[in-house]
Amino acid sequence: MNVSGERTFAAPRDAVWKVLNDPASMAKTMPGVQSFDIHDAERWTANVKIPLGLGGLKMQIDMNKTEERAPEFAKLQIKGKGVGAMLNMETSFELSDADGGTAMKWAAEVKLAGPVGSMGQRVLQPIVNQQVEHVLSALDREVQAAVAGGA
Amino acid sequence: MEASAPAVSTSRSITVTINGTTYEREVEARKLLIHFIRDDLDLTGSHIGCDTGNCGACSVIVDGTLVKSCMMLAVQADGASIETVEGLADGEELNKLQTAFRSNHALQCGYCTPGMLMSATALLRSNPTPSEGEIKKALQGNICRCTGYWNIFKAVKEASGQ
Amino acid sequence: MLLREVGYARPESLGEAIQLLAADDGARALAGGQTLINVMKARAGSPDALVDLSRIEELRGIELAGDGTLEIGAMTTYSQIMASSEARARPILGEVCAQIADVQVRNRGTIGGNICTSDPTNHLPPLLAALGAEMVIYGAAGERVVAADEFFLGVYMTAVGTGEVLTKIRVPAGRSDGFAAVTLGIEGTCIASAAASINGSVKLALGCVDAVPVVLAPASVAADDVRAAVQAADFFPPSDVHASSEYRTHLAEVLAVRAVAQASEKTKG
Amino acid sequence: MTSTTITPERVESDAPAATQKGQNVPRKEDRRLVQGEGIFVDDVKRHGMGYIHFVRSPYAHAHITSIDVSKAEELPGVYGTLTGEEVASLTEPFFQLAREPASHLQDYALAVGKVRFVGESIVAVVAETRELARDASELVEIEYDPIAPIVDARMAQGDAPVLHDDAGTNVMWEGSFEWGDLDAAFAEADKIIKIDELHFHRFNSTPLETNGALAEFNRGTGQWTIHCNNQFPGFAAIMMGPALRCGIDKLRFVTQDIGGGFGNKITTHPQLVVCCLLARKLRRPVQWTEWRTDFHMSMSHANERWFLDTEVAVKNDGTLLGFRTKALDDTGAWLRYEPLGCIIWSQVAPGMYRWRNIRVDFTQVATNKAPCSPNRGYSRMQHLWFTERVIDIVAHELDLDPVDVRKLNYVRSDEMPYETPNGCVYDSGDYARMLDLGLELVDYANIDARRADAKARGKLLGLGIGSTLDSGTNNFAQSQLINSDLQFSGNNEVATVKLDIFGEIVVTLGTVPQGQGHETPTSQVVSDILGCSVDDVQVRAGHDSYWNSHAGFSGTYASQFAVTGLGAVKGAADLLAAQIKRLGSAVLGAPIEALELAEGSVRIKDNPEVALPFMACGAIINANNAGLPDDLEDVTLNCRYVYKPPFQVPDLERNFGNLTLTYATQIHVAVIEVDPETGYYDIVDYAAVDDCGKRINPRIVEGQVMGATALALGAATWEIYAYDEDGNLLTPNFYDYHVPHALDMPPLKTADIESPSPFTPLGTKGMGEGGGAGIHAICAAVQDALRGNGDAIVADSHNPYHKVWELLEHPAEAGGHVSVVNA
Repeated sequence: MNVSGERTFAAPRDAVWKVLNDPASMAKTMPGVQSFDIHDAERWTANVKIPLGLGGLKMQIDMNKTEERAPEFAKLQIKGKGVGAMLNMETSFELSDADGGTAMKWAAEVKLAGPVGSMGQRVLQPIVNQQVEHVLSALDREVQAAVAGGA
Repeated sequence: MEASAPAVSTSRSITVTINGTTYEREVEARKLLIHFIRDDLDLTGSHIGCDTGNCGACSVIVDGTLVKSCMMLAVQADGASIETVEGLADGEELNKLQTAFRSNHALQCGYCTPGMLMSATALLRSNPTPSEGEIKKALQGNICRCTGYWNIFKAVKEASGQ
Repeated sequence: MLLREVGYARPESLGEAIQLLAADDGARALAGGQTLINVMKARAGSPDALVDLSRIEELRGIELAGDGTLEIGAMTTYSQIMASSEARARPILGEVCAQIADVQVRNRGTIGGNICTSDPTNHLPPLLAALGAEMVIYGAAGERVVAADEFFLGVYMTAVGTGEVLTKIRVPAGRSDGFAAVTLGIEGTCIASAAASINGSVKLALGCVDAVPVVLAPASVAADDVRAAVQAADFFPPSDVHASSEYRTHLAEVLAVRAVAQASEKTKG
Repeated sequence: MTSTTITPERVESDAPAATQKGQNVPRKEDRRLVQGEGIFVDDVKRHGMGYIHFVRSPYAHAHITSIDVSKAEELPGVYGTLTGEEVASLTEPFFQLAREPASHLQDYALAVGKVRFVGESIVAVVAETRELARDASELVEIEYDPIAPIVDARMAQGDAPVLHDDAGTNVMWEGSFEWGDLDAAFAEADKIIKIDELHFHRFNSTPLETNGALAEFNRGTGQWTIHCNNQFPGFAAIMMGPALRCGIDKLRFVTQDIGGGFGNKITTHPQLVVCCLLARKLRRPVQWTEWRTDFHMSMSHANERWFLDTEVAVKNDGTLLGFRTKALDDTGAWLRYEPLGCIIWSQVAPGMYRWRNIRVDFTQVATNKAPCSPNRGYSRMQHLWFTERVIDIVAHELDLDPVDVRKLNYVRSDEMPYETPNGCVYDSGDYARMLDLGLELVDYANIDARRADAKARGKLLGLGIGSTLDSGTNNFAQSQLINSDLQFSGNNEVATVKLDIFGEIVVTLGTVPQGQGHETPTSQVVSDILGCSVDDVQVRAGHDSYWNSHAGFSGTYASQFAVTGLGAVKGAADLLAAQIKRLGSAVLGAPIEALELAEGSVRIKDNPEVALPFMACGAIINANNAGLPDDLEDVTLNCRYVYKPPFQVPDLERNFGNLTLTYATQIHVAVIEVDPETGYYDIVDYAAVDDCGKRINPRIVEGQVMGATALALGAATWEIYAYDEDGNLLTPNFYDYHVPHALDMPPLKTADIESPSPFTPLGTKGMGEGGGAGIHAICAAVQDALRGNGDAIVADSHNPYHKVWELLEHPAEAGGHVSVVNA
């Protein structure tokens, strides 16, 4: 399944870029993160419990930055492994200056495999939309915080 | 100030009465009522045809209410009185519904039949002379893959004396 | 079929229930279980503990206030709503409950469970949103009331927070309501649904076309106004094996018109 | 209820009747089943048994890079595990029916090194309880290296990734079949109708009871007892013996009550091998329950098939001269019974029609989906759907009435027995009359008025016809048409009838009923021959290979019990009757011709007082046989008979020969009303007309017709095994795989005629698989409803509401592409 969108942040591009490439602040944007390890600038792993109301879905998530053109473009490969569910996600974002802020074009290809994947097909798309929305607003908060802190 | 809440436990001792016989057993909280009935009590008349509560082969009557016993935990049945297909006949004497199922060829493989009979039993108790539409609606939660249903509708109608 | 190990407790009072739910954020309230137990069978979700609400009397029963407001206990089953003479004050409630799944599920499934599950294919979220219902939520901080429009936050997500329990659903007086759905088989799972209510103005809620009910206010009951309202709304219908996004978008419009037509029929006479 | 029966009502068995055959005798099986006293596989328990849970693949196509079961085995209560590596060392790969190169497939009971569909079994875990076994399965650690999957058969060739490196190609079988003179036919044609693409979708019959087994291993004798619900143990044994490196007799199959099969319970040999290996390895009985989701993901899907570049040669009056098509069959990841489906369709090559010139280029490919295996209507349903679609498309394009086109082209009753272009022999029937009966039942005379009435209500009315041949009692020599090295031919079935010491008549069948009620018609046949009541005949419930009353093809599949099963029963009962008479003759001192069997005794016709009760017969032979005349030496009153239908090996060069003994027929007529706003449709009228020759128990026959119809209607509208582009099954349970429930069932009218088969012992024909007619009828009805509303061509066998809406919205894109060329 493919999702994509555009979002504008009231912050300069380098500030946004910094947040997007700082694992620690990215961790704060992800839903249900329980623990987070930074291996190096390109590879992070996390244990998450994606909140799904009826009891969260536990997953180990492995993130790799596969492409980077600072300060405008990056691509991440995200692999999630949980019981009965395998997540494969490739996401990329592209930053450009917009009046008074930074525009971010983002796109993600999400693949959920395994019994839970089959079970969840019915509601997968709304859930993904909802998680993406969560990440983006969290990202917005992080960016504002960074700008405020940086100022 | 509230009294302190009951303890959370992963298993407990329950007492249920099935077809007049009372059983007391220790069960895991995660055990479904159907597995308790079939595996622990060896009452294998009630069946399992799916794993999502769609098929109704496990239908039983709990305290007078028709339920799917795969959609309920055994611990939730603590203290309940349960009726299953094994309780329908009076010894070797088949009851009206069982007889009507036989005389109308309302079963082929017979796997859905116990659940079907329990749903029909519940229907005729609340509505002794159901219309065809009411019979269909009452059996909506029981899947049959052999008969095409019509002989089952006929059997229920006949058992209701219509 | 085989659930992960889970803790179980059966409180006798609301106070005990919220204590248990607050004590462990992995604990979940068990109402009728007609969705939760299925999810646990698939191990798609595995709460650490289940707090069985079935023995809490305060959560049952239906009361009809003098002003015609219905107060329905969250643990009231669909069958009880269908059989309740009080509930007939808002006939659509019983009519829609009668279309949910089958007898066995209606005998155990509860109104509270249906809306707390917030599955896009459920019947009651759009219906209660259209009827302008209010949800009463109880927690350590006491009672709070949330309008249906704000209650549904996402798939499987509602305003009911950790350590809280939905206790009652308040449905205001009225009778000019409609509900239309295209389902997977007769009275099967909803592929798309629409609920409408007319009380001076028209209130419309679309189901299965987004994570939560899409609530709209058409300018009038006229089909063109209803269509215009649906077309103007922004929602993102999922595509799945039963329907394309395009088909759901189309159904939303058709069903909205039908639901409103039903409702406005009842304003006459 | 609107079930109509054209034939007169029959009296019940308790009323006196000349013969029991033809009576609606209530089923013997029912008494235990309505009391919940049936014994289904999951009801069988043994002390200390372990529960098996399979770890299944989340990927459609991937290399398995590592498997670690240590954590699972450490969990308290876990008895042990089994991995693909162990299986590969302990067993031989399953015997392949395919010829080169697919014959090189290395098919084991568990995935070895690679997974090829979502849900494929990789590891089996055994524990003290069902729950623990599943808990432990979550602790098995498997690493995968995913490969691009193939989910569309049309993409399986060329540079597509290959599922089976051992074969080196995804083409599992291919061959061309040409009968008659295509060039002449197309030269003679007024018009050539070209149909780009037709698609028959993937589903199966989802018997309510899933598969399962309980296996015990006797270390002393090296023999396994397998309590299971396999419906064709003869086939399972042939697959399992060589794999387990043991003789067939070391595998004892025991079944009693089976919760439906419909063909979907034939290819469980991989799971049964796992059970056997674990029972031996863990030194305890092991039990396997297949859960519903497991079944949907991995068990016996029906063949998905495409028909590409079809060309039909027709005269302007609708006379069908011939057709060409390229059949592309999607068999999924493994050949578990395939590639037999590549030939079985040709039992009905011309459908019910008289065209003499046919060319089918058949290709079967592997895809990353569940393996295909028999399913009610196996392989013929797909082909008959194709011929029925062609008829309706031809009628549509030539603007002719589909009724007229059918009547013009149906094989005529005066042509029976009719030899098809490929040498099959349609034994008897009257298709045109059946169609008239069906049309009468749905009041075809007033169809235009009803169309107008529906229109007035904003609905589009459509009428559709589905004709089906239910070819039964197959000649296994057809397997040689796909692989000339195979040494299978003919068919056989066994029954044993004995008269026991206290005079009980006991029948042992080789068949494996799953709801067909074999105990009852068997008793009817035996009681007629032995002159006793139906209740005097005891038929053993189920199947046990240690009863020694089975043969290589014993089982219940492919519409044959009424011929092979009852043929064997009749043969054995006739033998017993002859022996009883010989004994009676000796004891009563009367010539055999003077004797008759009646009222449970052998007696003198003219002097019924002089009689020897069966009890005495049983006692004499079994326990009081001193001084019996020598010529009674061979009288045992325990008679085993093997029925063998008269078959020849086909001409392998010409793909020519008789592939099945009987052809039962069903013609269905559906009337639907479509809501043009939503595509939703209701079946407002429905008729199913059946002809299966002589019927032993008409009500059982009608039950088969109604049941098969329900399956077909489900498949036509809701049921589909749909996969996403990654090979995830989107319909793994009864939520998304919606089967008809009570409210979904339309009114059903039935009628029948009896055209006895000239080729069978009782004039019967196997039946039960003709329900596919329902799918054809719904497709035709949808196309008819869209007439004048976009005129879309229905090109897919699956027509859910959204598809119908799309056909109305975008007839050109969503419908089939058809062109007409003037020849």
